[in-house]
Amino acid sequence: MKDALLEVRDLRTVFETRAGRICAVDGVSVAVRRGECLGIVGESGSGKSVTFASVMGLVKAPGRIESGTIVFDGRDLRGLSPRQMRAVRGRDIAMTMQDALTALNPALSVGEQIAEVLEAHDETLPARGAARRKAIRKASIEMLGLVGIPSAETRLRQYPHEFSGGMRQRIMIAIALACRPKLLIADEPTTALDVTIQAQVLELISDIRAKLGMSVALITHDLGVVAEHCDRVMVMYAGQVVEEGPTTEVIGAPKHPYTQGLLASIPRPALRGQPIHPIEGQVPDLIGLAPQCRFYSRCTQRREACLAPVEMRAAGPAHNARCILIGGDEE
Amino acid sequence: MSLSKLLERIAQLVPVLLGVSVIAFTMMALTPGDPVQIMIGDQAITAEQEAQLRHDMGLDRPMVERFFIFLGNTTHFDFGESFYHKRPVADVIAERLPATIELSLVALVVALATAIPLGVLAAIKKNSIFDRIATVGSLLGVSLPGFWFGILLLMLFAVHLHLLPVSGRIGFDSEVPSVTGFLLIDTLVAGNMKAFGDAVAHLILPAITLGLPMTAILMRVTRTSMLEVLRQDYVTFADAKGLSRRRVLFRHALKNALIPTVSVAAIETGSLLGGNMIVETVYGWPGLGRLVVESIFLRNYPLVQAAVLFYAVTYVLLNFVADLLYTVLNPRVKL
Amino acid sequence: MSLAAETPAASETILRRNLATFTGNRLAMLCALIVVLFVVMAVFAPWIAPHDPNETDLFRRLQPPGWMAGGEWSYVLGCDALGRDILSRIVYGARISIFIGIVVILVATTIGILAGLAAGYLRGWVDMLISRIVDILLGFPYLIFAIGLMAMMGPGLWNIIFALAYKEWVIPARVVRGETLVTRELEYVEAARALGASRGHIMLREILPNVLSPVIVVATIRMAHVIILEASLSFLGLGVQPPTASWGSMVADGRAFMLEAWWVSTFPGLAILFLVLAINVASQGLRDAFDPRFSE
Amino acid sequence: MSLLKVEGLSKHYEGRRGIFDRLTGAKHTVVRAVNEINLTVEKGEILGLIGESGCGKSTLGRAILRLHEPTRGEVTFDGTEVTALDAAALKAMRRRMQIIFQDPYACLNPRRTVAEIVGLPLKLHGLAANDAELREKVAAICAKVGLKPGQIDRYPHQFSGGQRQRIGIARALISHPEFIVCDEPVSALDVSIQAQIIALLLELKREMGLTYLFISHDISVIGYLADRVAVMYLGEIVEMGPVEQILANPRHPYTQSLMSAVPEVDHAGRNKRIRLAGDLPSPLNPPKGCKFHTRCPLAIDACRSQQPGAETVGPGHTAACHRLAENLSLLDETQA
Amino acid sequence: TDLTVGFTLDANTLDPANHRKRETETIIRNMYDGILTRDANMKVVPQIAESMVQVSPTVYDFKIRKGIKFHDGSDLTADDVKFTIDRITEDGGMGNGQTSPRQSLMGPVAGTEVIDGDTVRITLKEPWPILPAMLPFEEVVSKAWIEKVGNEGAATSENGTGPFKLAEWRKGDAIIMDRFDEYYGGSTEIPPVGKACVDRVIFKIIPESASRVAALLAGDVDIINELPPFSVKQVENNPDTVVMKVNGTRSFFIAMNMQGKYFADHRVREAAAHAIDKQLIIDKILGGNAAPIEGILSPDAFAASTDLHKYSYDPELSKKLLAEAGYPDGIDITMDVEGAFKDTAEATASLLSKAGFHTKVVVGEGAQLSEKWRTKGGEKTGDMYFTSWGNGSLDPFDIFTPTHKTNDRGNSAGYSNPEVDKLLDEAAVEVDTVKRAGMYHQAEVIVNKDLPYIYLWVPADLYGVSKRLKGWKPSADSRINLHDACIE
Ligand SMILES: Nc1ncnc2c1ncn2[C@@H]1O[C@H](COP(=O)(O)OP(=O)(O)OP(=O)(O)O)[C@@H](O)[C@H]1O
Ligand SMILES: Nc1ncnc2c1ncn2[C@@H]1O[C@H](COP(=O)(O)OP(=O)(O)OP(=O)(O)O)[C@@H](O)[C@H]1O
Ligand SMILES: [Mg+2]
Ligand SMILES: [Mg+2]
Repeated sequence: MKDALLEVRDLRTVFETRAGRICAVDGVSVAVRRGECLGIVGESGSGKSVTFASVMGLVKAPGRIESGTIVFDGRDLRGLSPRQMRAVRGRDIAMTMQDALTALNPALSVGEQIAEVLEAHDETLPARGAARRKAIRKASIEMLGLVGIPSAETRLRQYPHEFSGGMRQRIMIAIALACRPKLLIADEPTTALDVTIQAQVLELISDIRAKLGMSVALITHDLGVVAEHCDRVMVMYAGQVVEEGPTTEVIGAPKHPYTQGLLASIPRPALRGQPIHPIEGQVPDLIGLAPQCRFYSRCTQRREACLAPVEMRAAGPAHNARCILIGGDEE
Repeated sequence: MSLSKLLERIAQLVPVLLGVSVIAFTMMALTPGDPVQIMIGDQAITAEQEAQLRHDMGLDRPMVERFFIFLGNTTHFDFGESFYHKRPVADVIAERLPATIELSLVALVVALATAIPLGVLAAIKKNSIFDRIATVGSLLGVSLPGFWFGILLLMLFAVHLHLLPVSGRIGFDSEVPSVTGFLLIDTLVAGNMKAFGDAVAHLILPAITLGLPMTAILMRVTRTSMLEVLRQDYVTFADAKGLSRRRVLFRHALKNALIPTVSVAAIETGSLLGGNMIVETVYGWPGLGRLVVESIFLRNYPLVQAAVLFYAVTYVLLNFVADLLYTVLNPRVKL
Repeated sequence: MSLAAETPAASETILRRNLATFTGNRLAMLCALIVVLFVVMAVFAPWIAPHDPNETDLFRRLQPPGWMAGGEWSYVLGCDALGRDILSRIVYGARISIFIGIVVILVATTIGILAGLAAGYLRGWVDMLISRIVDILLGFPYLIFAIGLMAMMGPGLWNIIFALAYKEWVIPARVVRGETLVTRELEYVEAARALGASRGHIMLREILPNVLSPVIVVATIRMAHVIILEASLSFLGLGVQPPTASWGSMVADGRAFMLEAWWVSTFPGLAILFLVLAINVASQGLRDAFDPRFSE
Repeated sequence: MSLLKVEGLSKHYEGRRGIFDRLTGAKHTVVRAVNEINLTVEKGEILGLIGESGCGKSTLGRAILRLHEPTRGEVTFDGTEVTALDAAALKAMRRRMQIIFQDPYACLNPRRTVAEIVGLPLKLHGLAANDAELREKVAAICAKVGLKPGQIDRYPHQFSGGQRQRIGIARALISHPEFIVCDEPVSALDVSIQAQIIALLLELKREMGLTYLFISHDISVIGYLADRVAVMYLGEIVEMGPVEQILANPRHPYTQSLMSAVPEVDHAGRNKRIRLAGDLPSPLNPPKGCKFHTRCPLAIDACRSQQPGAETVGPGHTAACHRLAENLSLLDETQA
Repeated sequence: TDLTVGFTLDANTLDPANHRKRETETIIRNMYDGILTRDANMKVVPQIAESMVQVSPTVYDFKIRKGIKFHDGSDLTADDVKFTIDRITEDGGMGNGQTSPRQSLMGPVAGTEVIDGDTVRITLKEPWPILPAMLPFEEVVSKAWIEKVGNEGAATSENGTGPFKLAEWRKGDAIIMDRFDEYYGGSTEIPPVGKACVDRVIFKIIPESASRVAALLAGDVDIINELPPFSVKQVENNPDTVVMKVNGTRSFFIAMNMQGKYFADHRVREAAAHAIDKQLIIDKILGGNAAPIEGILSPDAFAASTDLHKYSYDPELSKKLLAEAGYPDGIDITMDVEGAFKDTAEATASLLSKAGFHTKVVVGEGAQLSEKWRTKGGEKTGDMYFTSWGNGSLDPFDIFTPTHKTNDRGNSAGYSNPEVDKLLDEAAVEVDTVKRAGMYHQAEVIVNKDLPYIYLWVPADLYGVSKRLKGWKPSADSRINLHDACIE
């Protein structure tokens, strides 16, 4: 993809555990274009977070990236030394985490937690001394203002527990955006929040994206959020991408039975009185998976051919899905 | 911290100290053995003389009355007179305290200074050879009976190798004026480096014997809590921010990991203070622990009661200090 | 309604799974084995000990170990000041150390569990009372407390056990109270209440099984500690009665001969070290297996 | 007569006060989690209870069951005043009123097998003559919620979240209760599993003639399954009525903003959005007057000083707002 | 030059009139001199007194030497001596209604007066011939100084007339004394007379005996007291140290409860006496450093008998006697002992066991055991009590009477023989030493036959001493007088 900011190809990340080998990310290819918002949806454990932790080089033991390429802005991230990778993290690619309460260090003031990213990455700052400190302070206040936290001067001295959940999420966003990254990975930024606050935060991310012209990878399991905020969407299931494409297409005309089932199982006031059709069964265990369609056991349209490995197929100009029903060449 | 919380803390001391007093008093009172008899030993005494002695020691009053006298006096820091020293118990204890406190503090500092870096290192290099050695070493540390280990060290370093002195706090060539009672400080105040070195040499073996189990415990606690903290989201987030490894480890992780270390250290320091009579016995260290044990055997009631109260107060104060430290390490906790 | 996918595990219990983790830990297993060996040694002391542990023979006074000049192989580890066989005394001494360790921990843990459950679940004045007692006992230095009690009660095996258990229960009580405070707020406890379960049922059947594993872990660690404490009491001359051998008193009696007959106190000292170390390592393994919060 | 009637129910949590706070006369810190709630639940209906985190939904549910002793107010169940029962009578009453919890992990005792967990109510109430009968009953109810008979001797950790939730449901159902408080039974579950559980709950309701108080923060779920809805804000019910009414014509500004904040698949591209400023105030220091005034774009002076009472705005539809009469819509206000 | 003593216990106080502890006195004695003292052979000789005259059985005159200075520079006068004795002997003599705990050591003193300027007269209520033997236990203080500093001051500082003056007292650790250069020289009968030899002496407190030995071997200290017998070889093998010993004054014996079930029978007691091989234990455990005894008195004591019947080691005879007494299978008994003597008691017990007394040793604390055994006529429980009695004065009055007189304070055996009581009472006030010795001898013979105790041994006091040390000899009363000691 020519305007891709981030291009991940055939990523495979595994965890060696006592119980066995977990292939958490199994041949995932993903591209995030400049300026776009890509939504990543999938059930818990489908590999959304691990995929992007791999991108950030943050997969910790017992996990490791087994294969695949990760190219960011023309650079191969997998080839970088840990030191070089640290320079990329926080400056070029930033990340927010699901639970702001646990992601902000409870023992450090909010000011310090913002300042240290600037300290680590911002080369435009004066070299040292009071001027540097002043510049950092000014930039911190500016960031808090950007995410809509009033009276930033006093707030900088406070600790995370002195903020509400929504404010913490904004602070985390402020920290992530402090160095104006090119890509923001927002890992379930709103799951822990109430709807009214969730709306505020999502809107904030959209606003800032527009303002700074950055790309966003928005991880969520709420299809509603994707529908409202993302340009494109990628659906993951059991470590694999099962469908990807423009949001309107994927939600309007899903091609993969899983995506279809997912959409059908959302309870909606519109469906009052009618039975919903949940996807039966549950996500398969990632240990010792057979090389077959991962959705096989739950699929209402499964057939013999699904027992062979299934590749992604084009379902439209920019719309792909991993199902043999696509393209009519079903046996 | 609010004043009312502070007062509350102090108020909490009252039932504890009262309880400790009651137990200490009844324990001593119920213990068979008569201080007067012990004092007289084999020597001749008439019944009147014995009664007189008993009266002078205040032992001729009924037990309940004695208890209330003891309580009443305690409230204005009068702990009575030591039966054998014939001086106020407070003075006798005060003379022995610096030695005990100095030894305990040095053991504590040594323990913290070794345990924390080792624990952090073991956590970072989890499952490495270093980690394994540190783990086994720390288990060994808590498993060594101090009284035996102390003797071994003494035999090795003092008797066979002549590297360190056998007993006492300082040699006699190095006389320094007593300012604080803490020889490490006094020698420095006097500017006498030779005396300081001498005091340090005397401290080494007792401090190791006393501090080793604590080092071991603190190391394990630090390692465990460090591992726990390293798993936390905020550490991942700090990594995601691209901070240097050092900053992530020490500023983000260690500050949080120290919280359990501090509370365990507080409890363990209490047991250092109260448990060092063994080390004091082995190394002839002129501290309070030995005095208290001797006093129990000699039925020196006032001294035992006062010393036990002292330990209890120290224990509560240590925990208080730990609480204060918490607030530094963990802003969520407010006193 | 059917569930297509099955959960992986066969019918295994948590206990079994934990035990499997534990048995997978080779060092811990080895140490558990050593502990068992010590226990076997204690139980079968009369068959294992080569000599009567109390048989004095002043002509063998301070006889060196078998491999040293003047030693005899039938008295492998040498003899003490009264010419008694050190090996036999160590074998018999295991009885005292292990018995005291086990009984003290059993008594203390039982009391501690009950007190901790009551304080943590019932709260209010019960908690207030128990917590204050705990505070008071914690403020009392352990050894001084034990020495005082021993002075009060006089020497003797059971008195040692009492003297140690009186204070020891505080530790499991604190642990259980803390765990109970957390557990009582969990929804399954609330569910039991919603079903009409009594307080007794909730404390003993719902909460207790879930606070047990930290208690077991603490109990083993403390057992190691209690063994050293008993030895310390013996060291201070407040241990079991002679001629009964206790490792602590053997070290204590032997320390005077450290210069001329190192073996008298060194071997019992090593025995304490090995047993306590083995218990500690095994309990570390238990802790890793049973209480994942502590393990890595 | 309604199956359940709640009148003036309040639950306040009192903070601990130290001796010196008492001496100096410092105030109690009181969390007014639930304040003066009135509601009824008819037999066979589902009353949905919705509101933001911390607004007191769970507390209300538990206070109704007397799992948390209410501070004030009355709860009447099928003509019996639950709040006046003694311990024995309450125990008997618990057969008839049950609860299903949010967290499928915390709500099952990890040390008990499914059979023990589900069989507990039978044991406690002496509903099974012997072990064989107990197992039989357990197996039957487990089958009903979709668990296999072979699974009943397993431990909770061997099940997935959805299956655990089924176990919790089986436990609540085995004593054949008439009324169940469902405290967010699906919010911890994945979308696909969530749908399974919702379908199951609806099926059971139909089959067994159950009545639910269904707590959720997800308007879509409530909108899908509830007959009537109560909207809670900071310990109080601000609006209550038939679900169609509330969805189509929310009258309270809070309800309106709640509705518009929900991201919906169907509304992709929607550009109307009410943006509420700020967070839910702390129940420790709730605002004076109308609790919502700190965030309400429509607030007027009266809202800051006077608490509005519930007014009927339609058939079975009540709301508590000073500006109901003006029949304003927030959407119009903020978009203007 | 410094001389360091590795010493077992710290002084409780420095006030000579306010303690009851041998070790405290040993320390104090180097700073304070007494009216009388003893030489190395335990002979009582004048020190601050120039001479002593017994005017009548109840009146003693002491002429006080001139030119003696206290450490503060003031002169010692007869008034100071009177003050010293009054302070100890008068009820409430310490002030504040307190009586000196040493009062009982001074016997029936009626009063003290200063006659003709430099003579102090002590008057007794009744004859008490051992007053001269007891006076060396007391030290003279300065009246003016005590009045100035009070009891508190006297407890932690000193103003004596002795060869050393206090430099520093590191409580629990050491007492450091400097030579007193204006020292009058000490007792004229103990040469050399003059100032002390060393500049400074240090009593370093090392309670652990192994550490004390270690300190000596390491050269940290020059003298250690209470050298354990088994360390003798170590100290002797070390090229720089030697062992010095002196006959002790503490008699060891086993009390048999004559009110109890078994030991009321003389045959059982005799059997027990024959069951113990004293010499074996002395040789093996005490390293040969003890003298066996057949009566309570140490061989060095006044009037000690040398011709008492020996109960030889004969376990067969023991068994026979036991069988005669009706116990052919032996008896199960317990033996109480204090922790300090555990090993000898256990060795003894094992010998007893071999002879049919199946003996269980019960270690108790001193305080508890004396409550159990020294009942002064009260009921007694228990079978045997392995104990000892010190006799620093080496006068039978102080050991024989308390342990053998009916219901006396040390009569653990519960022994009662009116004849012995009478002899002891009379001997206590008999002024004629020959007659007195005869009485004690008679009593010893009776007691030896009655056998309330098994008399064991009197251990020697052992000291480890550096070879650098010259001119010092240990003393039987376990004092360590450093006046004459020199360091090379
Ligand atoms: N540290 C780890 N050790 C072992 N397995 C892991 C680890 N981290 C993740 N996994 C495995 O990787 C799989 C994918 O995890 P991931 O966190 O990416 O899921 P997710 O899609 O982000 O889910 P969620 O919505 O719950 O955040 C999980 O099934 C999990 O079993
Ligand atoms: N045991 C308690 N003690 C003190 N305060 C409590 C207690 N339980 C709940 N609260 C407080 O009462 C208020 C209402 O809590 P509740 O759990 O009922 O909210 P909720 O609406 O169920 O929230 P959620 O959606 O997060 O479950 C909250 O502010 C909470 O902090
Ligand atoms: Mg995730
Ligand atoms: Mg809730």
